[in-house]
Amino acid sequence: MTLLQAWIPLLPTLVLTAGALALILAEAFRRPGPTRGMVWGALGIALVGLGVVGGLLALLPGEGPGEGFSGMVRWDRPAGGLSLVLLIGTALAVLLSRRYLVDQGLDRGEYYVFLLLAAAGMTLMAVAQDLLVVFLALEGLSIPLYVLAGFARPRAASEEAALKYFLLGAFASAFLVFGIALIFAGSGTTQLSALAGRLRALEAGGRLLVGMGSALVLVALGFKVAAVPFHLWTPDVYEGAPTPVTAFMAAATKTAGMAALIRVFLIGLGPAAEVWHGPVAAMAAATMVVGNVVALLQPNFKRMMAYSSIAHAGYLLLGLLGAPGLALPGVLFYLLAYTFATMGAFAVAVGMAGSEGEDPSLEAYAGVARRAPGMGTAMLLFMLSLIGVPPTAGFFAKLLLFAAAWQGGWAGLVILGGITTVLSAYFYLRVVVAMWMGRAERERTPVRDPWLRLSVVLSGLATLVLGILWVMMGGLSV
Amino acid sequence: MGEWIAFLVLAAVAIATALGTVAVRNAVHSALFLVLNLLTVAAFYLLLNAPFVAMVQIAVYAGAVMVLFLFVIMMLGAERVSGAPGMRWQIPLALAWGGILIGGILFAFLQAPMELPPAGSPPAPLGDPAAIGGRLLTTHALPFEVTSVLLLIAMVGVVVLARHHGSGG
Amino acid sequence: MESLFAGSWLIIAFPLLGFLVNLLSTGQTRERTVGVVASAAAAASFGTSALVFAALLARPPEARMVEVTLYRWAAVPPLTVEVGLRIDPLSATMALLVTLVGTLIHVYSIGYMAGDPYVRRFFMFLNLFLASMLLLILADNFLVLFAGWELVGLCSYLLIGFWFEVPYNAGAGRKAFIVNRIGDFGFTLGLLLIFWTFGTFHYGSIFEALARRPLEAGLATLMALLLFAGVTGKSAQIPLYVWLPDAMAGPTPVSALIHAATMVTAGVYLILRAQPLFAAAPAAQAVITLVGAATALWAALIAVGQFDIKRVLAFSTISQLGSMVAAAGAGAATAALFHLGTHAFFKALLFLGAGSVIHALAHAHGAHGEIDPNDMRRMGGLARRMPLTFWTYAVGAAALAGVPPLAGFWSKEEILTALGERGGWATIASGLLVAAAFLTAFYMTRQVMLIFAGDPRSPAAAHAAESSAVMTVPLLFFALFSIAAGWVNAPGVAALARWLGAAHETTFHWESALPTVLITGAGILLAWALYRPGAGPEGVEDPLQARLDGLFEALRERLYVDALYHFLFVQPFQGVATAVATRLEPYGIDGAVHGLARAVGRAAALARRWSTGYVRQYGLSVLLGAALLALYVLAALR
Amino acid sequence: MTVPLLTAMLGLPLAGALGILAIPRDRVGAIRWTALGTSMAVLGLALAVLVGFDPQRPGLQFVERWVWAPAIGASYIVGVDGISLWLVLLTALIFPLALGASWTIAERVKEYMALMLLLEAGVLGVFLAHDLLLFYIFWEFTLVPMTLLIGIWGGPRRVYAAVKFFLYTMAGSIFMLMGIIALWLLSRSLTGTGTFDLDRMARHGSPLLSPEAQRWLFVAFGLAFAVKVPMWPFHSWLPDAHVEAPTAGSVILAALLLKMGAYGFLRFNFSLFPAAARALALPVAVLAVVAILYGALAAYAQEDFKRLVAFSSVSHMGFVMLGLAALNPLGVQAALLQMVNHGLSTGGLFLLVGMLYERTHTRDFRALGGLWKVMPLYGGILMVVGFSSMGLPGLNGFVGEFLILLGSFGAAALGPAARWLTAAAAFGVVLAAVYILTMLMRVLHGPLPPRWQGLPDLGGRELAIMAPLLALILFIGLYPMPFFAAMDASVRQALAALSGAALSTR
Amino acid sequence: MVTLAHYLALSALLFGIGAVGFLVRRNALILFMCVELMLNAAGLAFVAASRYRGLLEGQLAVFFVLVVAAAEVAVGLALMVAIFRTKQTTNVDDLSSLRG
Repeated sequence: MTLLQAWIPLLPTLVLTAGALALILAEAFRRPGPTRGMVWGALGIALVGLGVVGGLLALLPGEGPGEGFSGMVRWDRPAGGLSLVLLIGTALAVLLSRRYLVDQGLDRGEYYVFLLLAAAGMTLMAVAQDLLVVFLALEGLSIPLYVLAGFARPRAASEEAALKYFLLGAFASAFLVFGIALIFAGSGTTQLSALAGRLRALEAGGRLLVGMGSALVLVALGFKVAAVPFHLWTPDVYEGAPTPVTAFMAAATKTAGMAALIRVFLIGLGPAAEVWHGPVAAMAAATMVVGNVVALLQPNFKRMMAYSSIAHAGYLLLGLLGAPGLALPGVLFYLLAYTFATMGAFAVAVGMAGSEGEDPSLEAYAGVARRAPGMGTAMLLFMLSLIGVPPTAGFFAKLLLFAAAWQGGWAGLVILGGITTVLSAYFYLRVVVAMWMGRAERERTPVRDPWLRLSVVLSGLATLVLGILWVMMGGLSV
Repeated sequence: MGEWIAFLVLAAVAIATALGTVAVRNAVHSALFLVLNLLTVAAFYLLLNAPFVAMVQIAVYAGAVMVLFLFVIMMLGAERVSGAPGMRWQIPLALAWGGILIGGILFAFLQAPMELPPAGSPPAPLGDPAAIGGRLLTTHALPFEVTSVLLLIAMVGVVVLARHHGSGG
Repeated sequence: MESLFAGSWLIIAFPLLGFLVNLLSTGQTRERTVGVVASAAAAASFGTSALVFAALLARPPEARMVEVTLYRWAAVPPLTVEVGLRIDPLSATMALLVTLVGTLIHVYSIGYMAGDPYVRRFFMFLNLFLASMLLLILADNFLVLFAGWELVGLCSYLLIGFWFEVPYNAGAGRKAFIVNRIGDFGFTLGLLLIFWTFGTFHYGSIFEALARRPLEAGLATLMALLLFAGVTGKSAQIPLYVWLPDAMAGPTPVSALIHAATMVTAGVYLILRAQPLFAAAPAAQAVITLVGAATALWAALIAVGQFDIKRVLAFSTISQLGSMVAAAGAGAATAALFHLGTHAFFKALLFLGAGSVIHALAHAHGAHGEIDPNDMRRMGGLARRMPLTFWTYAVGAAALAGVPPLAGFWSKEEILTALGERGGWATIASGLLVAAAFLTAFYMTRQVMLIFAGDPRSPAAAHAAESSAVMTVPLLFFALFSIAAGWVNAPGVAALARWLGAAHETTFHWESALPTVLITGAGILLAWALYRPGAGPEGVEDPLQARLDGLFEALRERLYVDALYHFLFVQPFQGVATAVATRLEPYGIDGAVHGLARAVGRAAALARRWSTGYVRQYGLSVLLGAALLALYVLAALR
Repeated sequence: MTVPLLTAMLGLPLAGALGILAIPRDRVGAIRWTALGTSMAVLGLALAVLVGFDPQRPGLQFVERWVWAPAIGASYIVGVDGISLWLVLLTALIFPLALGASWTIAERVKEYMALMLLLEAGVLGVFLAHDLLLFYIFWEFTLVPMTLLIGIWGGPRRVYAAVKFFLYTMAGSIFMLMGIIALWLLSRSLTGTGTFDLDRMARHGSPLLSPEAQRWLFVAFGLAFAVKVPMWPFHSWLPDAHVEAPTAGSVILAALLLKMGAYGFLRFNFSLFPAAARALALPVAVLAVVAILYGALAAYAQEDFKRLVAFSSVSHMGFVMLGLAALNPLGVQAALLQMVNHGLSTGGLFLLVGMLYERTHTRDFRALGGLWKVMPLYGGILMVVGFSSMGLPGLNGFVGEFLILLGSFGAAALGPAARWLTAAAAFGVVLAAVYILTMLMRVLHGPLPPRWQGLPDLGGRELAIMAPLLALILFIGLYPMPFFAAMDASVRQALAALSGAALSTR
Repeated sequence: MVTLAHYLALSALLFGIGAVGFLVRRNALILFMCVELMLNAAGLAFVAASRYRGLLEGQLAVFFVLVVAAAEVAVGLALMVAIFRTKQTTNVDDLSSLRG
């Protein structure tokens, strides 16, 4: 492996980090005023990152160049897919943020810096091949998010969200570190492929140590993807954080968390699947049930979407249990579909926030489709995709994921997934009902903003045709 | 035998200071207990043939970080929090779950002791700062760089968070 | 002549055409034209029937069966149904009878319905009825017969509720249809059984199969009784006769045509049509005969206590149908058909006469809407004001009562003789019929006396005038038939018997007929004694009512059968339906759905409380998860 | 195959919907006529299919096949056979009528018409698809426009009804999805990539299923279909959906969407799980009979015209299911025809209810009555359609119901219970007379309340909508032969596969 | 002889004390200090494992954890200061307006 090849896995992260640093400098020397330039810059960086990932995916078929930096990182198909999803989420987040920031008086350039830095941490997670890198990537994405969650300071909700996120995040990180320490103690390595190689040969004590360590790692990663019972931070933080940040967290953080789970559990602990399948299955079941059930009663759109994100974490965990050939493509595609639908939905929510003060309650959405049919249609599509109604991407995603899990021998869980899907239809429909069938006393009209519209249209189109295209193009063989 | 005595004494101090950190009412005292605890652990590090990490622990952690803590506590006057402690069932439950978790882990360790080479004959350069420095620039160059970026992020983050709202640009 | 058979479908087509012409004609068509078109259609049908009848007559007796297949209706293995006509002496006679009576009543209706706002609708329904009835008669298989059977029921429904603005009429129509449907429930099952036994609905094939191999007795009995269930509905036998008296709510020509002369005899026709099937089930035959005879007596009894002019006739019709069913059930096809024919004439005559009376009372000077023109207690003395109606009515009544040598006498005697020859249970039936004959003579005399004798008991009756020619001419026709039709099959002539190819002729004995005649005479005399003018005390509307008191009240209330049915069937049905709709559905079926939703909602509310908003408590949950995972690892890896 | 007729049929409504989106919102006339024109064009294509259909050939005709996702073996297979032919035609016929009945919709016409066309594409897709995945996509897709139609243009409780409809049907469908996944995984174990191709699955996949697995899958698919049919006791979404839906919505729901359920049983459950179909025919038949009687009883006691018709649907669909459960040509063909019949007569009844409601703004029987006096045409048509619904000979309902009874009476699949079940079902015919005649009485008969004195009779547009229905009601009643002729070969082939080698007519 | 197990047990105890402390205290600063305690416990485990395994990676890991923890502390304390400025409290129980 040449030196150059070693850098390949880091390319997306490097692009994002370098871009973020450049933006810091630009922000420092920028004349006070609108941040249009920062948006273009951030968008450009995200798109370059996207181009890099796309180029890598196109140029490096198969398993890619393998590990780099002493086995710390690795570029492979899942890494490529995860990076792609992450960068799409980032680009959409950039698109939908500006309007909100301007309307809420938060229009400061640092926002985009932190967005890109968080994205850099996430892309690092996608290629992490060592538990230490996993930890660093986790911190790298979390610290900017702590700041972003509190970005609407001194709004009380934003501050509360930031502190809760921070305290619980730090708490969870501690579990992660202790878990890594135990794994290291038990196996003598933190490198994931080495760990996978040694698992079978471990003596009883080592197995127990690695097991305990993995359990603690699962706690931390479960916390990040918002799996029950580690999910409780999610609704509060989602509700309190500025809406574009919530969108970014819901989509990209979920993806990063899944990236960590994929890398640690599917790759590092893959040979011990029969051990961790049980608890992950239990978590998946609990997460699907709790997320969907509690979402039923949420009167607040953002909070509802938080529980929705919890529920989807459950489905994604189901994907982890899938049969080898199907699980990974299933999870990846699910993340992609989920990202588009969630980002799109939040984009509409951002549009609804308007300049007159944000009202995330569902009543505020009443009758919107009458005044803005485009927004209404888009939201309908996103909700359908989140439910999993054909022909949206969400349907194909669920189909593949369920098939994977069924093949993996988890038919019962799949059926539970199906039942909870029906439950979920209720709360997603509430949004549709409000927008299409509701009437409000004080009617709100979504703001018109080209960036926002672009993000909605892109997400909508992707939600509508992406599923079909992806499956058509053999998306399963990722 | 000396190793045992050292271990036991240090362990007792570590546990005591940890309990102190958790239990005392005053946040300043708590922080001071934590400093003690960190120092104790640094002593462990020395015992475990890791002088470099011990130094870092003392300098960065017990020194810089904890000073920061104390500074903030003092600045905010947040030695004690007001209001009645709610959620009385929180404490027994926390003890119970924590007990189960730690009990489980301990049980695991004691059930299946590691069959590892006895301490005492470690490879020579193990705790050597030079060796660590070398590794940081070779095998662990990536994490090293990442941490540098992290520190930068933290720095900018603190600036953003600390800046008075509305001061603009 | 032979090619006539190929065109025999025209018998059905003509009235249908009349129906369509009137349906598509604009609302501006003159009322008269509508009636003429309809009557012409009926007449054309009658003409065609006559021609076909003649053509059949021209054939040698053993070749008097022609089948005309029109088209293939459905072919789904193993079922094949061809819509076809079967022209044989039975169907040809029925067709001739129906078209004849039908045509006369069409003509009569032109006068009777004059001025009604819905004349066009009336004649459409009448034509449609005729077409359906002819379909029923001429069908060559059970399925098409059933189609006609249901369609005549439909027309009956439409015409009973013709004056739909009166809720009672609409209810009567609905009652008729539903009661018939109950009978048809059995009929349908019978058809299903027939199909899965014989593999076809075609009469010819079924009769052949029966001739080749006799049917197992139980199966045959079941089949026959199921078909008979349909008969009890259509021909108003116990227990389903209750609809017919209410059916009098329709215009009187309808009562004459549908609820006396033709449709109600469809049941009898069915038994005759499927005679081989019934013959294979002697047990069923016994049941049918006894039910028929019992119906005859039961209805005659109730008829005694009625005041509504048409209702008396309705119960009389039920009674007469009972005797036909008894005969048909006993296998006396000739007798049954004979009585069917004579009854058609004299009962049509009576109804039209009654219609004439009603029409006269309703349209009498200064009496508009003040009285119920059907109530015999408001009549009296009409013989002088409406002589033609009186005389024809008297003929009809005498024929019905069985006064020799009028038509009714011969046919009734033939039935009694046939039953007597059959012996056994048939003897019981004939006993019942004789008792019914006594009552028949009694209530008909009572009716004639109440209507025509004495003094007018209302201003309307005092001012009533004879009806127009368009109404009286058909009366005369029918009177003629009522007098003469009996001779078609009178002793020695026996044309009908030979025509139908009866295996043996019933022999007529004056010795056996004499007691019946005497009993009939006794009935007439008793009624005369009671009801002759001046017989009873002044001011008493009905002497019999005064004498019998409670019993008469029971008769008037139709022996409480309707009330009993209401209590036994209607109320429970409504109760169950209401319970289903207002209890079981919302609280049971949908309640389960809602309950599930509520349970999920409760669970959601409960789970929401997990999210308390306290960071430390969230951490507790994390720790709990960690503890559980640690326990799992311990359990799994130790 | 030169012209992809069926794809054109599917694409046309979609194109029409897109076209409508391009028309400015206030040009209501253009929007309406575009929608109607599109649906008429679809009807034209459907008639072309009818003309080109060869009734002698049992298999699929006009087949188009394209493996669009080779990686998972998902294919686009559309075709018609004797089983789907009449349902496709019914769909193509009902939509123009429903659109015609929607002329009175004044609010958000653009969305309405676009949704109607989307719905048409969805329903057609359900009847045309011969690939499990494609079928499921269309199947679920129909939910969306229908839910919106109910929820936006419906009555006072429209939101409740719409959400209930969506959730209830989806709750059923999700199990079908599970079944499809299971089958796909089975096919994957055979071929490597797997397939959703119905025919391949039925030929090669199903025989490998154990009887127990077949039963589970039958139930999984069956739940989806049972909710849609709806079979008792899964029907309680139906009255609400029907009552609240706008007229056209009710019509399409009754005439087409319910058919999808029964069609699904025949198309999928029978061909994929023959052993289970034989084993479970009896329970299905029992539920069907319960539905017949229950629906009729409930219908009788309704005070709302539309609700009565809705419950009558439950009863009628019970007949359809009984016919299917008979598993013999008579029962199945009659059930298929009865689906069309029910579409015509119940669809017609809903249209009539709608027309009445537009005039009176009430559907409460207690407020109605005597209307025959002011609306003679309406009364006549209501009677004919009502009689069709209660199975009067000479009209279409009789053909279906009687032949279904005939089929189930001799159904070997139902064993000794066949006759008792049939008898109970036949009693449903009596009950049908009870509720239909009661309905007629309460609407048309009796004295006319003064407030309805000036009610106008049906107009030209309304007559034009009812005319094709009446013509078909009569035609099928008098001459059903061509309908049976076209389905005979296909049904027999399906049943032959069902009963293995021994083809029995019982 | 002191074995790895002993060290790990000690670190587990420290970790547990920290974790429980996080749950029973109300002062956000103390909560945070408890987290530091937990991280510290993990560091001990790392170093002990490093020593007994004869691998340097454990010590390197501790180094990284320390640095990251410092970064985290900086951000966290800044956040708390910021919140104190608006809410005048460091009691986490006072920050519970978002719930349900």
